[in-house]
Formats: sequence, structure tokens, C-alpha cells
Amino acid sequence: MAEAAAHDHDDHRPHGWVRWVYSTNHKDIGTLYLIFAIIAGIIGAALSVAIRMELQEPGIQIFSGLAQMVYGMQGDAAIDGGKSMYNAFGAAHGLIMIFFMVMPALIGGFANWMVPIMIGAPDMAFPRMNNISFWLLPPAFILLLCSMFVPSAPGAFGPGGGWTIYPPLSTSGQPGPALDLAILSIHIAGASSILGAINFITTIFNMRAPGMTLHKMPLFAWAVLITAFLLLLSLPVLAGAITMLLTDRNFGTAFFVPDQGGDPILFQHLFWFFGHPEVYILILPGFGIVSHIVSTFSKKPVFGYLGMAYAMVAIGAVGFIVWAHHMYTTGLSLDTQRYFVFATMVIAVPTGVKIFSWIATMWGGSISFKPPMLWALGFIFLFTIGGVTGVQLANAGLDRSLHDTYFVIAHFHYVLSLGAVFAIFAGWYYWFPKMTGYMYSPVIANTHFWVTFVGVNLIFFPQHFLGLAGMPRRTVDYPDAFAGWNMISSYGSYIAAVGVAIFLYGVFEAFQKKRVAGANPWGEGATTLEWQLPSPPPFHQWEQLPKIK
Amino acid sequence: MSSDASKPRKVNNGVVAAVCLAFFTGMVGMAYAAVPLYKMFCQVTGYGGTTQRAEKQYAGRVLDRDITIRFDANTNGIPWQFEPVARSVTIKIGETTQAHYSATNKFDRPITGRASFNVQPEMAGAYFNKVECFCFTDTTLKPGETLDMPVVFYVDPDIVNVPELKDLKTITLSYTMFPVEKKQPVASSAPAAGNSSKVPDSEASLGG
Amino acid sequence: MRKFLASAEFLAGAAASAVLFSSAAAHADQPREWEVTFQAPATDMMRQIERFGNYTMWFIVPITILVLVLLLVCIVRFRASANPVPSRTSHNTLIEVIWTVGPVIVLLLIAIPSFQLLTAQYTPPEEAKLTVKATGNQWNWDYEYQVDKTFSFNSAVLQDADRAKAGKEDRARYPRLLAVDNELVVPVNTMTRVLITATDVIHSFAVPSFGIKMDAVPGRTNETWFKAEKEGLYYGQCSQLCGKDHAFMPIAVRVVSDAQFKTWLETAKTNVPAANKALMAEIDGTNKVAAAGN
Amino acid sequence: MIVADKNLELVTLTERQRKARRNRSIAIGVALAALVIIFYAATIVRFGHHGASLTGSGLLGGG
Repeated sequence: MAEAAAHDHDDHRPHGWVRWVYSTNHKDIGTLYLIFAIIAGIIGAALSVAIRMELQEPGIQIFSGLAQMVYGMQGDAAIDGGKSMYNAFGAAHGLIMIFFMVMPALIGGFANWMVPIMIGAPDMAFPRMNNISFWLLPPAFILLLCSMFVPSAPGAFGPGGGWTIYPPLSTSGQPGPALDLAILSIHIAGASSILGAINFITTIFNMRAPGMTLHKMPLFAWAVLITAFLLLLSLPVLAGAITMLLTDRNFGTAFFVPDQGGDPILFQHLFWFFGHPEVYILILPGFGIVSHIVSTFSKKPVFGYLGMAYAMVAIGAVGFIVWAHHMYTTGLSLDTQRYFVFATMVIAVPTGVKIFSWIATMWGGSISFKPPMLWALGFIFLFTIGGVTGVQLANAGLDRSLHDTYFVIAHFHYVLSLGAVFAIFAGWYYWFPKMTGYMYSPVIANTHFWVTFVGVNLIFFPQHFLGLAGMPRRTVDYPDAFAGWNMISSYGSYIAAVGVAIFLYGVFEAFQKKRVAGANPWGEGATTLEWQLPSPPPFHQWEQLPKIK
Repeated sequence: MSSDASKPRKVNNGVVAAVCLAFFTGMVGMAYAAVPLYKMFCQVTGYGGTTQRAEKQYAGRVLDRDITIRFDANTNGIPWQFEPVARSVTIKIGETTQAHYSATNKFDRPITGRASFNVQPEMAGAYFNKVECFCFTDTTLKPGETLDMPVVFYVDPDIVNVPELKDLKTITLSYTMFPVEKKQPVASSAPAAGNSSKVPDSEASLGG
Repeated sequence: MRKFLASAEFLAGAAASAVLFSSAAAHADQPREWEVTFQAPATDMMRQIERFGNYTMWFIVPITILVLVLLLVCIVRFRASANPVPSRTSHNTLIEVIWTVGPVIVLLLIAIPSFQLLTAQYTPPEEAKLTVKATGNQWNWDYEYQVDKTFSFNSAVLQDADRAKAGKEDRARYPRLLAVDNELVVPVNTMTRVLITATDVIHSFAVPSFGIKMDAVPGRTNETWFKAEKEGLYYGQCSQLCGKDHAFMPIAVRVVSDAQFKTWLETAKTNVPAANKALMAEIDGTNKVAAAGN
Repeated sequence: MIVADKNLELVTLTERQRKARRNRSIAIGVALAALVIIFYAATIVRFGHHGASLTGSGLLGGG
């Protein structure tokens, strides 16, 4: 590696805490993001395990005790406090997993690390802005965590309106400061993401190595480019909506207050105008990662590269015109619902193109089942299940029965918890040797996969049944008839939690054993530019740009 | 990435930290400045607050087809008795008609109310034209006072040209009466921590 | 072999999926233990929803199985040990066209009945004979009967302490978290219009076996309708997060015969508890269901 | 998708090219930031007036 020799003298590489706090290096910032995502992910997962423990049996089991412990409530106040605490846990779980786990991991972590390397750029276009992007996140996260400990409604703590923070429950329903803190937290996290998006778009448009045309660009870079555009277009709308929410709460405006001519449904429109692209923001980078992994371990180029790239463009574009399929039961008119049914179904076409193209990439290949490939295969299959239930939910007529039930919970966890999170782990096991220079134990990685696979399916598959039987989501207690499947689902979550522990042990073990990975541990299938660099890559790469033919 | 001397880099890092801080405070400030800015914008441009009324007084033509208009009334946090005088009326499509609501203040102090409204089915809303109505206007009633509140409306004959609405027999017009108070921002009425307000009918359900 | 567990898991899932939407023979008006399907329909609309749900399964289960089978074929035939030399194929226009057009056709096949179903939900086949208004409050419902003399009453979750007094000690018939103190009483085979609104935050009025769910939004009145075909007691729950006691504001609808409804209505105009008591005594008498306290 | 050559050919940008690239970056970045601000303001201005509904603002057509 001639490239490496040129970079061994990392003279002006800062050391100690300065290296991390002031870092303008995309790889260091990427590492910070990944560490942040792991911490937030553990907290978010702990919240969900608490929710599943509560729902393991009918009745209120643990949240009254938790309210007693955390808030010092007694007796009936503890039961009431516990019910509110459950709602706050649900809201925080959603917000943390979306804004502080999946987005930081995929966009902040992997994209920061790999996009500049893959497109042959020395760093991001705006390295200092990159630093700001990251350092906005910890205060945002701390604000959200703080909000859990301040009052919202009388006798209640924490933002208890779900991650969707619909008014009036998030305005007159919860007058305490908890919601203000949560809104500010989303504002700051949103600002961080917008800065990141500007940075990625500029980097990908302007910093590509000579000869690296858009149509030669790796699919992960494509995915990040489209994701960045989705962020750029949708987050300002969310920011506007929650600003209005904030002023409704604090300055007497009435944007969403029905008694003064405002419209609470308007918030839902604005929220989902952001919220639906947001789910593609969470999954598109995963699509990119899976494409690379499938190609690498099949030792074949990606099948239908252009189709794959433009399928993502199509998904991103159509993603902006389908938002009201989250609102079929709010009283939308018939023709509005018809339009949104139609537009939503259209998305299944480019998504199908991607799934079949992954399979076609494997077809005729010489497939080795290393851990990243295992996770990618799991992703393809589980995402398909989440995708087809999504097609069902797109139909307003059928959604009438399924909306706001556990069927929806099952659906979006199949695409996000099992889809996006599987993609994150696939990416982790794919690039871990590149990022650290160490090889993890494949046995631990495989165990992690199988335990997680069994766990998450046990959690979420039975939830389809609960939803069909009519169990509404976001309830702290349920009629006794729902007990059976809830118990299975809760056991699944404990298994998945063991999976998290195995993951953490695997990371620890890799750093402890220090098995040297080498520049390219995956062999001839790994063709993108990051595998041309040593592992870990030098502090500054591509000071001389690679020329792409 | 650009400068490679080590001295300026130190300065740059300080700049990064300062910008970081400034941006953080700036964003928080922006969020709070949005309202006055918006108000200024509205004052300058006169944007917002436009009420929508039928411009024509009459549909111009009346079809030989009946349609029933049902009247619904809700009160929300206002101690008034508020109800339609007649529950429904059957009219010809295109015919201009007057209906009445009546409101009585059951409280011992004058109270000001204001109504919002909507029409079901939602799609029919575009063809339901109000010539005169009390929606979004403030009305003050003295204790015990009763007021007759008229609504004058017609159903646009174009409604029969809409495939989804051509067989529609009933339109529901619903009003919700709210009290008009000096609006207190929600958050300033923050509850005292740990102060539980119990709502009846919610406890014994904890059986399990 | 590695995928063996995955396939076992899937087969279990597919078997379950096949029965996902199929109608259970048992008469079910409330959720059942280990239920894997919709609650049994009590209206024609819910039957249509169920039928459409079943119909979609005929597409999505085969598609899922197809993806799984293709993955398994790749895993078996193209594993490195079986196929050491990979092909370099990266394009095949024909197959790309097929897997673009194929899904389009499938979606059209789904969309046509889907649009019919949706239109049917907004096109009641006849005029409503009864209009009731459900108003959501934190955390109970007000029901207003818009009959010649409008009257209304409150319906809240049944407290365990009140079971004996209300004569609702049978927990199979009056399940915890579903039973209420005063049910919404409607006549059988009667087109009923439901107006839905709320006073504080957004709630949602849902009765699964009727196939209805409509949000209750303050300052706005939504409308839906149902025509219950069988007498009985049907349960639903608030379906929009509305705060602390969101889990504790059930909806119970008692569908009775025309005659019973007329009798009930006359008494209820002045005295709802007495009307309910008389109604329960009659129903439980005719059904020969032991109801303690009566 | 691009296949990187095993023997990568490397090029060095001149100072002028670096400067031009930097200027282009800033131009793109500023344009994108302006977009964000426009969307943010447009959201509040377009939907923020009292009595607004999406039908009223024309977003959902005449339904």
C-alpha cells in the first residue's frame, strides 16, 4: 500500500481529548457518532424492554413501582404516575431510536466514515460543520433524557404523547415543561441532521475524485445522497411544525388550538410530511449497505446498478407525496384517501425492484456466509415481510381495522427494527475490520445474529395477531384475552436483549484479542475504494486523489 | 483540511467551539423569535385571518331534488346550553334556507363564546355554502340570556355532478362552541410536581 | 444449514399467515385468547374488510414465499463451495422489466377491490334511522341520542367494585377493561349513524367487529356508520393515545331487538340506569344466562 | 458500480483547483442552507394563519 506510507507521518494529528472534541476528521467524527448511537441504542432498547416487561401480563406490574422509585410517588399517585411514565417511555423509545440511534449510526456513523473514502475525497466538504453536527446531538439527547424527569400533566412526568407529539395532547394535555424540553431536543437534533445533510450533499456533488461520475458512484453514496435530500426537504417542515407547537404552548398562539380557529389535524399533516420521508431516511442508507454486502460476498457486481440507484431516487421522491396514509382515520375525505392509497402503493414497485435486484446479485454468485452477509440476508427477508404488510396497510379500507393497532407496530418494526437495525449490524460487521483494523470473532457475530433473529421475530410476529384481534397500540394495560401473544412477545424482547449483550461482548472481545484484519478481509468481492486503503485507514486519506477509469 | 500549519489550527478549533455555542444559542433563540417575527410579518402583509364566506347569496338555480341537512351542536368548556332549534331540515338542492341554533348562558356571569364548525361528509364541505353564519365571531351572553343564532346556507347544485356525492341524502352541519378567554399559554399553567389530580372512573380497572 | 432455522420460523409464520384473515367459525364479539384473525364480523362492512384482507393474503404470502425460496436457492446453489466461480452478469433487461411490471400488475389487482371497499365505507347503502353522537373525554365517552327528545349519558370503564351492583359479575361477558357502566344501546339491523367528536384531546372511536374506527377530534365532528346484524354485546377501545388512562376508556355497544330498543329508549329518555337494568334483566332472562344480582 | 483498480492512479490537485473546489463547496452549501430556511419559513407562513386548513390552503385540492 503505497498510499499508507505517504501518510504514516501523522504529525498534525491532535492527541488526547482535543482530538475528539475539536475533531474535524470525518473518520473520528464517524467514530464518535457510532459510539453515541450505541449508547443511545442501549438506552432506547432498555426502555423498550421495560415496556415489554409491563405488557408481559395484564394489569400494571412494573411501572407503578418504577414511578415509586424514580419519582417518589406513593399509592394511587404511583399507579397514575406509572401509567403516564409508560406513555413517556413509549415516546422516548421512539424518539431515541429514530433521532439518536438509527440516524446517527447510519448517516452520522457509517456515511461519515465511508462516503468520503468511497468517492475518493480527503474529507467532508465542511469538516468543521461536521464537528458541529455531531456535538449538537449530545445536548439534544441530554435534553430529551431530562424531559423524562420534569412534570408534564398533573401527577405525571416526561413527554407522554408518543413520538408523534400530536396536539392537543402535547399542548393543553400536557402543560408541564417536559414537552418543551422534548421539542427543543427534536429541534436541536433536527438542526444537527440538516447541517449533516448539507455537508453530505456538498461532499457528494463536489468532492468526488476525478472520473467518479454519479453513475459510477457506489450505491451507499447514492443512498446517502438521496437520504440527505430527504432530510433537507423534510426537516425544515418538522422544525416549522414544532416551532408552532412551542409557540402554542408558550406564547398564546393558536396554530393547532381548535377553540381559536386553529386545527389540530394540521399538525398531523405537517408532522407526517416530515414523518413519512423520515422512515425512508432510516432505511435508504441500509439499502446502500446491503447492496455492497450482497455484492461483496457473492463476488459479483451489483445487478442492475442503475435500476438500484434510480429505485432509491423514486422511493425518495414518492415518499414525499404519501404522508396522509398515516391519517386515514382522522376524517379525510374519500377522494383524499383514494389518492393516498394509490400513491402509497406505487412505492412498492421500486422497493420490489431493489429486493429482486439483491437476489439477482446473489444469483450465479459464489456466496460466502460471513457475518455481514448473514445480517444482510436476514435484512432482505424480514424487510420483505414488513414491506408486504405495508402494502396491506396502504389500503385505507383495510387500514380502517388495523390503524393504531399492534399490526401497525409489527409492520413498522419489521421494516425499521428488523430492517434498519439489521442493516446497521450488517454494516457494523462489514466495516468494523476496516474502521478498527481488528477482526471480530465470527462465532460471536453469528451467535449475535441468530439470537437477535429469533428474539425480534418472537417479539414482532405475534403482534400481527394482536393487531388483527384489535389490540390498540400505546396502552399500558390490555384486556385479558390479549395475554397469550403478549407474553410470547415479551419473552422475545428478553432474547433480543441478550443479543445486545452478545454484541457488546463481541466488540470488547475484538479489541481485546486484536486480531489484525488486513486491508481487505473480504477478498476479491470487495471492490469499493475503502478496501484500497489499509485498516484502519490513515488519518488523512486521498491527499492525492485516486483517478477512476 | 486546508491549512496545514499547526498554529492557525489551534485558533480554528477555538472558532469551531465558539461557533458551536453560538449556533446552539442561536437555534434556541430562533425558536422563540419565530412568533414575534411571524406577527410582524402578518401585520405588514395582512396575511392570515381571512374568513371564507359564500360570495354569491344564491345558487342561481334550484334542482328538483331533496337533501336533508342535519344540525349538530357541541359545547366545549363553556357553560352554555347550545343546540339546534330543529334537528334537521329537508330542502331542495340550490335552495337558500335559514336554520337556527339557540344558546343560553347557564352561568352567573357574562361569558363570551365562539364557534367552530365543519361539515360531514368531508367531501360535501366544498358544496355547502354559508351565506350568513355565526362561526368564528365572538358572542357575549349575559347570565340567563338566550340568543337565537341563525345560519343561512344553500347547497351548491354542482354537488350532483360529483360521482361520490350524487346520491348523498344527508349532510351534517356541526358546530362546537368554545369559551373565549384571554388565552393563557399552556405551559404557564404548569402543574406542581407530583401533584396528582385524580380522575374518577379510571382506577378500579387495574384489576389484573 | 444455517438458514434452516430461518425457514422453519418462516413456515410457522406462513402457516399462521394463511389463517390470518380467515373468518373464525365461532361467534366472537370480543377478543379471544390466542386469536390470530380479525374478531368475527358483526356487520356487512366488517365482512367486506375481512374478505379484502383475505384477498390481499393471496398476493403477499406467495410473494414472501417466493422471496424466501429464491434466497434459499441462492444459498444452496450459489454458496462458495458449490459454485466457486461467480458469473459476472450484472444486467438483464428482460428480467428487470418483468420485476417492474409484475408488481405493477399485482398492485392493480389489489387496488381495484381496495378502492371498491373504500368507496363502500363512505357510501352508506341506506339512510340512517338512528343517529348517536359519541364524544370522547379524558377518559370516558358521552353518548348522545339524537332522537325526537335528545338525551345523553356517560359511559366509563366498569370499576371492579361496581360489578356486583351493576349485575356484571360474569367476567367472560363483561371482561376487564372492556366492560363499561352504561353501554351504547342500538337496535339490530338498523342503519346507525355515529357522529364522533371530543372535548379535550384526540380520541378514536373503534369497534373492531363493526369495522369502524374514526378519530374524535375536538372542534370537529366526524361521521361513520354501521348496521349490526346480530344481537349481542360488542367491544372496542379508544384507539388514539389520549393520556394517562388511554387504556381505560373502552367502548361497549349492546345490539338489541327493535322491541327491546323501543322499550329501552322510552325509559332512557328520563332514566338511563333504570332503562339499562330493565334491558339487562330481559336479555339475560331470555338468554337464560345467569346474571347475578338480577 | 465503480470497480477500483488494484493499481490506483493518483492525481494531485493544484492550489488553484483546491481553491475552486472549496469555492464551489461553499456555493452549494449556502444554496442548500437557503433552501432549508425557505422551507422552514414557508411552512410557518403558509400553514400558520388562523383558521387554516389544508383544504383552505389549497394543498389538498378542493375536497
